[in-house]
Parts: sequence; structure tokens; C-alpha cells
Amino acid sequence: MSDAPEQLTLDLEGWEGPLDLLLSLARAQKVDLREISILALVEQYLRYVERARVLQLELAADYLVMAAWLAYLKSALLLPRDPEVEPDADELALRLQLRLERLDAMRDAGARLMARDRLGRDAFRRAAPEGLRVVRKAQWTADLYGLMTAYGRVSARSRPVMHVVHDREVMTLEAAIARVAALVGSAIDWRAIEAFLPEQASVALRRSALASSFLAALELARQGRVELRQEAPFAPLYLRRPAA
Amino acid sequence: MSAASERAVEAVLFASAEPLSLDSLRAYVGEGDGGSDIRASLAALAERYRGRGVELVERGGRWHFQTAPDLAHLLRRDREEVRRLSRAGIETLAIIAYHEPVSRAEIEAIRGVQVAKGTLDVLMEAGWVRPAGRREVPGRPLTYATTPEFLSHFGLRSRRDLPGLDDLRAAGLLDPVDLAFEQLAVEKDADDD
Amino acid sequence: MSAASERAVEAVLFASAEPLSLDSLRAYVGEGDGGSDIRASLAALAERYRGRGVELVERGGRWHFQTAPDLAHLLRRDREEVRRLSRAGIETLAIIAYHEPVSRAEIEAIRGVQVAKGTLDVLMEAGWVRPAGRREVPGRPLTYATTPEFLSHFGLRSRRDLPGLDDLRAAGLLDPVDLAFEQLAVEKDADDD
Repeated sequence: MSDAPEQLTLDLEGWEGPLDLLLSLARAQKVDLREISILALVEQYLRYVERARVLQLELAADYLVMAAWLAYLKSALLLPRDPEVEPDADELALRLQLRLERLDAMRDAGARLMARDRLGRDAFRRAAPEGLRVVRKAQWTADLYGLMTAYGRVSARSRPVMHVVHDREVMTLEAAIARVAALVGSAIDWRAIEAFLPEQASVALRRSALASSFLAALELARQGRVELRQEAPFAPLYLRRPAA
Repeated sequence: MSAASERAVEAVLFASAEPLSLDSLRAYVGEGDGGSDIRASLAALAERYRGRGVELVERGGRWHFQTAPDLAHLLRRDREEVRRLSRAGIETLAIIAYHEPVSRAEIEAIRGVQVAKGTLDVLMEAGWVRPAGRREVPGRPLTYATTPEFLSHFGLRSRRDLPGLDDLRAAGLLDPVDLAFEQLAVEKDADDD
Repeated sequence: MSAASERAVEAVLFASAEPLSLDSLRAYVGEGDGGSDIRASLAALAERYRGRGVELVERGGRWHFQTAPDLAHLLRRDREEVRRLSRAGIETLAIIAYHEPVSRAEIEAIRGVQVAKGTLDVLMEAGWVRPAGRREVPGRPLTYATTPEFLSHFGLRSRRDLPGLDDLRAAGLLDPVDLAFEQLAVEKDADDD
């Protein structure tokens, strides 16, 4: 740690991963990347990592993985070619070289991009444009049927409610009480409530009579003037005169 | 005046968020070949842009570019959108059509609901309703009536073509909802028997 | 092309806060004497402004006026410096621009490191990069591409103007390593014969 210049050159903070470091080392060879000596590059990288280790610098795992892989590549490159091993070392070296070329190309492209005349740095748009406006104009639509139903709706809602239920017969509660009381007076046995309804009645009147007669039966039962029996909810409702 | 100074003044004025005085321009462009350089550049630019779509103008000793006033109409564009009238809108329109001229209070009495200011605005924007004078009663309320565009949009030759109440009743459009419902219930019972 | 159309296009482009496409221009200026009118006006205006302090430029099919880049030194003062991209940001942007549409995994394959979470965010926030649909391969990875603002910002008429694009393509440097490798193997075999 005492060797300051050495440590500076080993500042791994500056590299974005092993490929980045490899590319920097390759560029230091000062030849076209296509002409580069992969073997020399591998040795440089391994030497670098070794020195970091001697200096007890902490290396990220991916640098060590790359080091292991490059060590393998180096031995494969140095050993006689074994046709059984796929892919062979030359192929691996070539792939590494292709990757370095591609990263180098993009790094270069990025630099050229940043050096262009950039808007807001080298060229400026008008700072206070009048601005363009889009005026949204509604084209309203409605149809005659909609107009008619709307008026019908309003009229129905607001017209004085002339609920003259002219064609509707009803049996009032009073009438039902009188009727049920009279009929039950003559009934010794249980009789279903339907037997107390007028026979010659319209559907609407029978509905009204049923409702009124039911209420009448409840009222008469309360007064002790009739007994009620029902086996189960919604079962037929029977009425008779109280036993004694 | 140099061509370089003219270009510089042009660029600085274009890129400035505010009109610039001679002093401000000088601060950006530099003195150049002499103090009168900027003044000459401004004069040359004003001449160059005269009658173009963009003009160089001076207001109170400060200079700026602006689009030519006679082209202001180009800077806005109308976009039409088809929109259906709301329920409140069509009900209010119907009431005006059947009862015109009618005041806002009368519309509210018939609808049984308040009429929002926006509702009448929409009907007037659509061109179907117009103010139709004031009623000579206390408060002198404004009344509303329909327009010829109303008739043509709804395919009517005159207001007399509007279906009358009898027509509406015959079409079943006047039956209150609850009555119609009861009718249905009774019919259903009859079917069951 | 009429002088009136040229003035109109000039005014609308001057007034617009955004670069405008032919279609947008047509919506404001109107068809004029013919569909090609606007295109002709743009060409005439570009010619008229050439070499001036302000220039008419086309970026990704959209047109705008901007100051001449050689006058940048006059205008940079008290202007916010364009945000500096990190090295990772610059490389990632270049990879997207030269390879688009490109997935995150493809970017990582070229750079040899993971794309940090913030890197794509920064590029998208700057408005230079956008998601460009998923690739129909296993995992359906999202791809990224550049935007019209990217072209405007870097002064490119179109992606074809990317510096060195043709050379990189001819050298096969935009092909994936696998493809390039196969290519080389084929050439090598041919040489060996």
C-alpha cells in the first residue's frame, strides 16, 4: 500500500468490469484491434490481477472469473491443439477479440455522438416561441328521437300526477274486515284464505282483496275473533271461528 | 457593420427569452468593429426580415423577433370533435323547443331540477338556442328560444313539426315510469293465470 | 411554391415550441396550392437561411429553426449546461442508436457488464430513448430505440446520419459476435481452399 504510483495504476474503480479493463490494455498495445496479440493481452491482464492481489486490493468476483478463464485460454493457446476440444483456443481468442472490437466501436461512436453540435449546448431553439394552439371545437350532436324521449321524460316527471286509478278496483281494509268477519262466522272448519275472496273479481281486484283479507285476518286474530293456521312459511293460510 | 455581426445579433435575438436592449446585445455579441456595429446590424436585419413571416421589431429600445401579425391566424388550428348532448342538455333543449320563449326559472320548474349555467352555454355553442329577449315581469328574466339551425339539425321544417303531446302519448313516451311498470306487473299476473 | 406559403411556413415554424412534421405544418398552414407546396417552401427557406445566424434544419422528418452551431460561444453564457452523461450512459445510448431496436441483454453482451438500473432511466428521462416493443423470442424481452428528440438533440437528419454508421456496418461491427464469428469462419475456409 506504500507504493502510491503503483496503486494509482491499479485503481480498479475506474474500470467498468473486466472487458473494459481488457479493452484499455489492448488499446495500450497501440495496434489495430484486429492485429492484437491475445496472448500478450492475457498475460497483461493476469499480471494486473496478480499485482492487485499482492497489494491486497479487493477485486470484484467478475475480475477473478475473467482471470480464471483467461488463464485457461492462455494454457490452451500454448499447448498443442487438441482436435477433440471444442471450441478450440483460437476460436475463443477470436471471439474475445471480436467482443473487444465491438465495445471499442461503440465507445468510439458514443464519443463522436457527444462531440456533435448538440441542441442546448451548441445550437439553440427559439427561447420564447409564441406557441401554436389547437382549439378544440365541439360539434354537438343529438337526434329527434332523443329530443322527443327527453320531453316525454320531463313531462312525465313534472306533470301534475293525475294518478286517477280509474280502471282499478280495490278492496279496502275496512271492507275486507267486514267481509272476512261475516264469512268466518259461518265457518266451523278450517278454510283457506282464498275462500274468503270475491269469486267474480278481476285479477287486479283479487290481488287487492287477497292483501286486504290477509291484513283483515291478522286484525281479527288480534281481536280474538278468528284463529289462523299455517304449516310452514308460504304454505296455505287457513282461517276458522275460534273454538269456543 | 459586418456580416459576422449581423449573424451574431440574429442568433442572440433568436435565442433570447426576452427582448434585448442595445447594451444587452453588446454584452453578448461584443463590440466588434465599433459601437455602431450592433445598431447597423439591427437595421440590416430589420430590412432583411421585412415582409417575411417573421419580423424584427423594436419596442421601447428593446429588440425581438416575432411572427408577422397578419399571420397570427395560422398559429391556431381548430379541431372538431363530435360530442353527444348530455341528458340535462337534451332535456333543456326539448323544454325550450316546446315552450319557447322560456326563462331559465321556467325551465327549472318544468324539469324539476336546476339548470346548470354550462348546459345553456353548450346549447348556444351548438347554435341551437339563442337568447330571445327579456320577459317584462319583475326581475326581467332572459328568455331562450330555438334557432333555424335547431330546425335544420333535427330535420324539422318548423316548430309545428314537433310531435305534440298526443303523439308522444300515443308513442308511449309520456307514460310515467311507475305506471308503466305496474301495467307490466298486472299483465304478467294475467299471463300466469 | 408561393411566397405566401413560404411566409406561412416560416411564421408557423418560428412560433412553434416543437419541431413540426410536414403533416403538422399542413394542419396549420393549409394545403395551399398543392400538397408539395409545403415541401417546396421548406426547401426554399432552408436555402434562404443557409449561412445565417439562424438555420432551418430537418431532424427525423420534423423541422425547426435553431441558431448556427458556430455561434455557440456567444450563446452559452448563463445557460444551463447540457447534463453530462456518465460513460455508461454514453455507451448505452450509442449501442441503442446504432443497433436499435435492442434489448437490455444485447446491450449487456456488448458492454460486458450489467446495465445499471439508472442508466436506461436517465436516457428515457432525457427523452432520447423509448421502449420499442417486445421481441418475439422466449422471455419476450423489451427492446429500446431512439426518439425524434434524440435526432434533434444530436443534430441528425435521420439515423442514417449517425457518425460512421456505414463504416461500422460494412466492417460487420454492428453484427452480434456469433454472426461475425461464423462469417469469419466461412471466409477463412474459402481462403484455405
